[in-house]
Amino acid sequence: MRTVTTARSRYGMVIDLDRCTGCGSCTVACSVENNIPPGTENVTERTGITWMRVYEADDGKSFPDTHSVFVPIMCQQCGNETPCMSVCPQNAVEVDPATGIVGQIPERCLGCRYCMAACPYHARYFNWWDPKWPAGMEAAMNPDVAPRMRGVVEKCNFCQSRLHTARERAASTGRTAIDPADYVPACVEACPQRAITFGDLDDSDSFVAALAAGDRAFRFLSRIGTEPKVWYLSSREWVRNLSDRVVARTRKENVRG
Amino acid sequence: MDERFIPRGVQRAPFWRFMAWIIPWFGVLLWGLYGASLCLYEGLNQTNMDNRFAFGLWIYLDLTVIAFGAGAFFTGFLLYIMKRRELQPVINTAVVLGLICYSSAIMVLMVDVGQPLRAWFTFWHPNTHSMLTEVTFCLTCYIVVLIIEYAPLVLKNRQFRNIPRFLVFEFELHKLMPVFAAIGAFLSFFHQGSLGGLYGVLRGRPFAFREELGIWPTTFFLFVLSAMAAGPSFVLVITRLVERLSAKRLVRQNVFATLGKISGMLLTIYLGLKSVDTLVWINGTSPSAGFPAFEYYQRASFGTWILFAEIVPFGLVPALMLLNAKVRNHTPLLVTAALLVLAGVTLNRFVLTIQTLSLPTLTFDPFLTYVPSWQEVATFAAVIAYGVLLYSISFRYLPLFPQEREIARIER
Amino acid sequence: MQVTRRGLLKFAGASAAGILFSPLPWKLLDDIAIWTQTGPWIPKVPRGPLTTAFSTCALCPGGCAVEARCAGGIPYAMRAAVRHTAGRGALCPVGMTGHHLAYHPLRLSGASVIRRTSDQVETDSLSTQEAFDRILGALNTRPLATGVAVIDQRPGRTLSGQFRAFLAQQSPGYYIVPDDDRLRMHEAFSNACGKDGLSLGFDIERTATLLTIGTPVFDGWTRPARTAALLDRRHDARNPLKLIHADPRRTRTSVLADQWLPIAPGSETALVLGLTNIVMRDHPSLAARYVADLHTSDRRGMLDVLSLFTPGIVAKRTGIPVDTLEKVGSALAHRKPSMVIAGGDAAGPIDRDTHQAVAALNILLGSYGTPGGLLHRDELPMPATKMAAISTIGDVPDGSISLLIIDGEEMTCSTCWESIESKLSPDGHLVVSTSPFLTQLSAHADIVLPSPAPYETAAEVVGDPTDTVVSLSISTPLLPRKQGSVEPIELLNHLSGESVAMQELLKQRIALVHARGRGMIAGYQDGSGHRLSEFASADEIWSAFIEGAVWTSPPLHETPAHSYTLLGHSPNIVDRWAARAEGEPNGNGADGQVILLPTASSDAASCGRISPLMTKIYQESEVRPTRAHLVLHPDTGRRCGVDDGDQAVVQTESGSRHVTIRFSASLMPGVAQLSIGPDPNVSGKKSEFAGSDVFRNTLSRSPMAGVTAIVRRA
Amino acid sequence: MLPWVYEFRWEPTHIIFLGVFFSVLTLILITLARAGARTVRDIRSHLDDNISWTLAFEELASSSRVCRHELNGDIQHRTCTNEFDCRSCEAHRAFLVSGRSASAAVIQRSPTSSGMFGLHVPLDRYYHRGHTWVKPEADGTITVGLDDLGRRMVGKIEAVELPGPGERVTANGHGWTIISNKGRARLRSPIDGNVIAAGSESEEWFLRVAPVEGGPDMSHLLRGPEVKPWVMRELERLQFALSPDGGSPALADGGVPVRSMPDAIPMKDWEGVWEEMFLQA
Repeated sequence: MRTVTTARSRYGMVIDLDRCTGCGSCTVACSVENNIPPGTENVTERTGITWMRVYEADDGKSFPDTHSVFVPIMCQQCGNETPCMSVCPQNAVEVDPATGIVGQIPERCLGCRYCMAACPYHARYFNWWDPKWPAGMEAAMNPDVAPRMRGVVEKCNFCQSRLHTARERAASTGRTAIDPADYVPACVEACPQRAITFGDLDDSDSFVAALAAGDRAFRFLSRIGTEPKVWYLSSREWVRNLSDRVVARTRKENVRG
Repeated sequence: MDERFIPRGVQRAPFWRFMAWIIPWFGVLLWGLYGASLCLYEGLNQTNMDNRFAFGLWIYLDLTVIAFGAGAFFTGFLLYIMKRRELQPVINTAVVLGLICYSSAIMVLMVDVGQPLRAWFTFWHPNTHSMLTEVTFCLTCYIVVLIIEYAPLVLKNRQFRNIPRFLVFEFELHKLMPVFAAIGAFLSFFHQGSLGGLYGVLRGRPFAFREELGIWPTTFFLFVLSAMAAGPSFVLVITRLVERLSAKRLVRQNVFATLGKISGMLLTIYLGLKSVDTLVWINGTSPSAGFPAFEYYQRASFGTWILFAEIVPFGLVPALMLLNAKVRNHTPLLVTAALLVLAGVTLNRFVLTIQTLSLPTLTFDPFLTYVPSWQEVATFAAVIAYGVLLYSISFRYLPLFPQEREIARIER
Repeated sequence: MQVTRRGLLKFAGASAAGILFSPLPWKLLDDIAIWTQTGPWIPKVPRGPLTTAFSTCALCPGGCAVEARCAGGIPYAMRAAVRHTAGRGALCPVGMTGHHLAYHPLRLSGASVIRRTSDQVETDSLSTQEAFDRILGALNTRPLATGVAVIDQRPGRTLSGQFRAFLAQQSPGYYIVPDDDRLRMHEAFSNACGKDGLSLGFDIERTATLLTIGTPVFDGWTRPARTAALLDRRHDARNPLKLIHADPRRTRTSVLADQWLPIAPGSETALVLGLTNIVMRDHPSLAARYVADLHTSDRRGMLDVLSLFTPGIVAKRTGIPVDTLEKVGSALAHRKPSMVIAGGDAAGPIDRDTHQAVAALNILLGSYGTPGGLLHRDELPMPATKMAAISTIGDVPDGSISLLIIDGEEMTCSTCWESIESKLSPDGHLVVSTSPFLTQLSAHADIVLPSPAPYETAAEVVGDPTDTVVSLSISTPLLPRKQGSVEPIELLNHLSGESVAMQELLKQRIALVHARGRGMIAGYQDGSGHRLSEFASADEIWSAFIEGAVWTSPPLHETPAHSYTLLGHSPNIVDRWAARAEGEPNGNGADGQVILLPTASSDAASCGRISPLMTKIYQESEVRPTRAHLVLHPDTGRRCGVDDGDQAVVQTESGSRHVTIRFSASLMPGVAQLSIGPDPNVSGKKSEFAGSDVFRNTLSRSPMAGVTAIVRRA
Repeated sequence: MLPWVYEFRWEPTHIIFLGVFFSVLTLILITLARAGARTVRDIRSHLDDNISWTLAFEELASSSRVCRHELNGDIQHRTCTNEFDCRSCEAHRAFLVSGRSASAAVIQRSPTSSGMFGLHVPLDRYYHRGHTWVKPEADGTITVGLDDLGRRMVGKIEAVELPGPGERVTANGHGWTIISNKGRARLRSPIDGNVIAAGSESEEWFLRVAPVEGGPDMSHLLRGPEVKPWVMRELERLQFALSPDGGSPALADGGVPVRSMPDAIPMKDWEGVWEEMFLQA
């Protein structure tokens, strides 16, 4: 039975692209936190597992007029018609109504990868290999997160184990709601440039809600109507135009021949 | 050597020649099984699929063979439900082809998924909103139906017929065949449609996403129709191929013509609806999702030619050919038209699976390419070899073509 | 009621059937899924009480404050100590995984003898005592007129002082530090100011106009917290920072700078002198103040050489339009405070003459000794007395070293083996490396003594060399020290016959700092700040350090030295500068010819070993290029006959490398970028130590000049 | 999937979906079970012979299903639709009623040796389409045997498996089995009756039966003028059975069938020929 919590939240994230230097700390912190194993010898950017991944996007112009921006992309936590959840044949993807977090249940995943085809953000990753750590390095695994097995899909879940910990802490101190300071995903904590803000979008007092409502805020592929809960900020217009293809200029290097 | 197992009254190649035909295919099958077992044992890292190309050759293969396998349900439907008796001569071969296509699709799916041992979870924790659940349920039921439909054929083998219990069971089962044909038609309708819906519901892939009609995206109906158009053509092409390989006439020309006519009519309806659907998609669905449709075709390898090819040379041309009685009575032209139909459906499935995944969604995504690994190709080849073997064995030992004896007699 | 056997059977049968209609068997069936999750091949997560420990990251001199989350006393995750107030609170990805290095697959388990064949490195184990004895033997029986040398890749530590003290007793003893940009910059300023032993820091937090010449300020040049401060300055409402980055390469700094000056390879001197020319021409007051008053030994020569660098000539040489140059010059002169920083890239130092020109321009701009400019640093005192002089490898005569000790190699490898090789005595030599892993240099050594991995021992962190304040802290041990590891001081003790404990030496140094009585000690745990004078003794400070704390000096604001000369004291500098007015031809891709430029992330990962998890940002995403990716402009690529994704070979006079072509329209045509940084792709593989490579012998040249290379399809 | 499984949802879509799935599954299983149950029922009520005959008839090419009234010239073309069972054939009755049908012919009493294509086909008996004959004996019993073409097809008989006295045989049902060195030839009984005596290979007949109550119904058996055209067509059919593709081995055209075909024609699958010619399913 699912416990129904009265205090509902809608957790979301705002990433300031004007502050991201593409250092990769978020990616690494995420992997450390969630016991994502190091890549195998022949891993590539297309077979690896990076729940939080930094892309480099540009304005499509050529040298020397080109401008670039680093874009960290993780599960965008779609709030409407969540594509991955609706396509999973065996309910291995769930949207927690209490938090709005889209969660993956690896023990139930068949590995059909339909959700990966469904996700427009490429935020879902498949375990192509058995999880392996160099000898002895298991000692440096996060005790709070179970490693996944080969053949299942996984993705960002806003560090769900940290939410559990925060809830336990709240329960042990007799509070009904968690302290926002207790629940911060690893990437948010790790970002050396403080580019990522996290919080409850429904809480009008939260910083994250204010940022998401600002002029600089936009979401990727907003027109497909999936209502992601991850927002991006930029004061550069061309960066905001990256949100949807219809407003972005055609990128020349994508078009070959 | 094996004469006692060959149906009476038909001539089959000498055993050694049959073996010479079987053994290379068996070798291919073994190679493919080795590739597939590598994928199962070592994991899917043996394939060239990746997180971005989460589906590859196998899903494409599945969608295509299942479309081809539609001949089984549709012929059964026409014969048993619509009482089109003229299709009786090809019902057996249609059933065998259907069984081959569906069983191979299921086998490949079992290699394709990461945790095949959990396949039953779909039944246990079904998400009824997922097209894949619908596909899984229908495929499972339908493979049972196909096996039941195939069983009487097996029991028709001379050695089984000598056993009264088998004989009577085959007789009784055959009498109930319309029930199975009806169930099969019902199930096939849904899973052919759901396979289309599989991509049509992908909101995040505007290249494949389609508006809903009722509760299904339009590709649901287009898939049903295109599969129904392809099924008879596949039966036609394979039967003709077997005729050529065995140097025998197996069915009468009028059967071919009927299959061609059915294929042509359905293809025409399909094309009409597909064109409307494409126009709605280009002008409405895709732009409103933020994707200018012309952009999909800006990649050199996947230009507008692919859309044109699907609709004109592999759609309109065979449709017009098949609707023409003269063409239908001219076997080489008829077979050419049927091959074009199959090519069109193959291309359509390719576009929906491979092109959908290679096209970028985010503005800074690259256009991707994918080349299957040898393990994937081997598994693919194993499916073909399995099909050839099962069909060859069925053709040799089971009375697939009821008209064969008669035609042979008349021709003398 | 009569109980019959039949009744019993019926009951049992019915019960079995009935159970099927209860959740029990189905729930059990469901749990099968858990078994696949907990198979023996799935690693088990550690168990134990969860605790938090504080330490300092010792992977680079940045010395970031870290908070380690531990299970059963073993750290499993690192994060920046956020409550720390001394401007830190940020970690780079390498620092975040520093605790993984102890599990590195190339970790050496004991003293090893290295056997090196043409493409392979093999190790034979050796007892520590044997290794010590062989080293002592080499010291004692060395040929006459050959010396002992220590290459200290991380100078400034207490251990460095011990090395220097040891070498002072040898004849000759060479104490060799990396010939890097920091050293060259200090040299150039010392030249210009006529004052030796300068130590300068960059006050980037207050700069308004910052011109960086190849300096990767957004890519690990300084510790992440200062990079964040730089970003904050860009959004400063009153006087925002304008960052102009000159670099032929497209780097993360090129991308993030307000303005990128994609100068032609090798034209950085021309750019600096051209800007100097513009500033002097347009701002006679500056010129008057610094040049007209004859603060140069050769005013005529200076003006002559500057006349060779007119905006037109420089625009041609650098490829930067005249009006852009004028605007940059104007910004430097007007948007004060301004500063020019050159070099600092992990791909190698830029040449001395450019540094001399940069020093001149900085002096001209008045950024020397000004807030927002270059400030003097007050270096930490050393407990050792009578220390050998600091030299670079170039200062050592050829064939003069018979015992060489290389230390600190695991963190950085800014000295390349080729420059060392010729210095070794042809009559026999022994090369010893102290490193926890097999690295680029230790793979060339004869004996490797495995030093403890990060967090296995109390290591001294002397603070960010780019900072204007000096700091000191201790990387508190968090992991048990691996059996068989040897602290370098143990080797030194063995050689010098003394027995000093590292901890005692560190305390001696802390006592010296304490004696100066300046600065603050900040704790990581609570962010508390305490004046140094509140601590009664070095022991108390030591305790605070072990619990996670840092000492920082107060900033120094010294007035500029009075006597300086823009040309410095380098002989013939004017002629060498003049030679740079004319450029070498750029690679245009014809016949596959390109100018190959080395790139590297400049954080702690610049060259040392990195966590196995770093595949996430090297291989599994495109954040950092791997050594196997050659990045080219599509036009250049096509002229070379290669396409995006092709396998290709890039060849220079010193070697060749197999690469995958990656196109980027943002790159300068005619150049190709290739990473020289660490790469989990090759880490630990034979190819890592392969005999030749494309950049061999070129690291001592400016990385921005590049080398000529041929690219062809493999 | 089931209400007690975690994740079961009481949503309409869920219920409809699973309802349809279970219905289809149930329907498949029920239909399959029905086929099974009918099989058991058929076997229990000994309908297997009938079914076998039905299937054997269906197996025949339509050109081989010639009606006896075409054979005897009553009509130009007619294909049998009643499994060669004239006893229940309305059309046959109509022909008889018309009074001009040759099927009404009475067999000759004398054992006229009638040479037909080199075969011995006496017209003093009735012929079954499965190459067995029925001859009413003077004592009121009936002998049942294999016709000359059948004997030549079987060749040298090594053994026979005959029903014992007292056993019942039914028309079109299993009669007896002949074993030769080429295999087993199963023969259909031409007539209903109770076996009185079993013959042997040396005798002309294999079974002597007592007719069932109400006298022997032999209206489905061929006689008189029907026999020759039938034999001719059977020779044709044999020719085809021996060489489906028209190649060797074949009977010499117009020649006389040899006495023992299996010896003369070294063909492996004689059982197949017998099954074909003796109308086995």
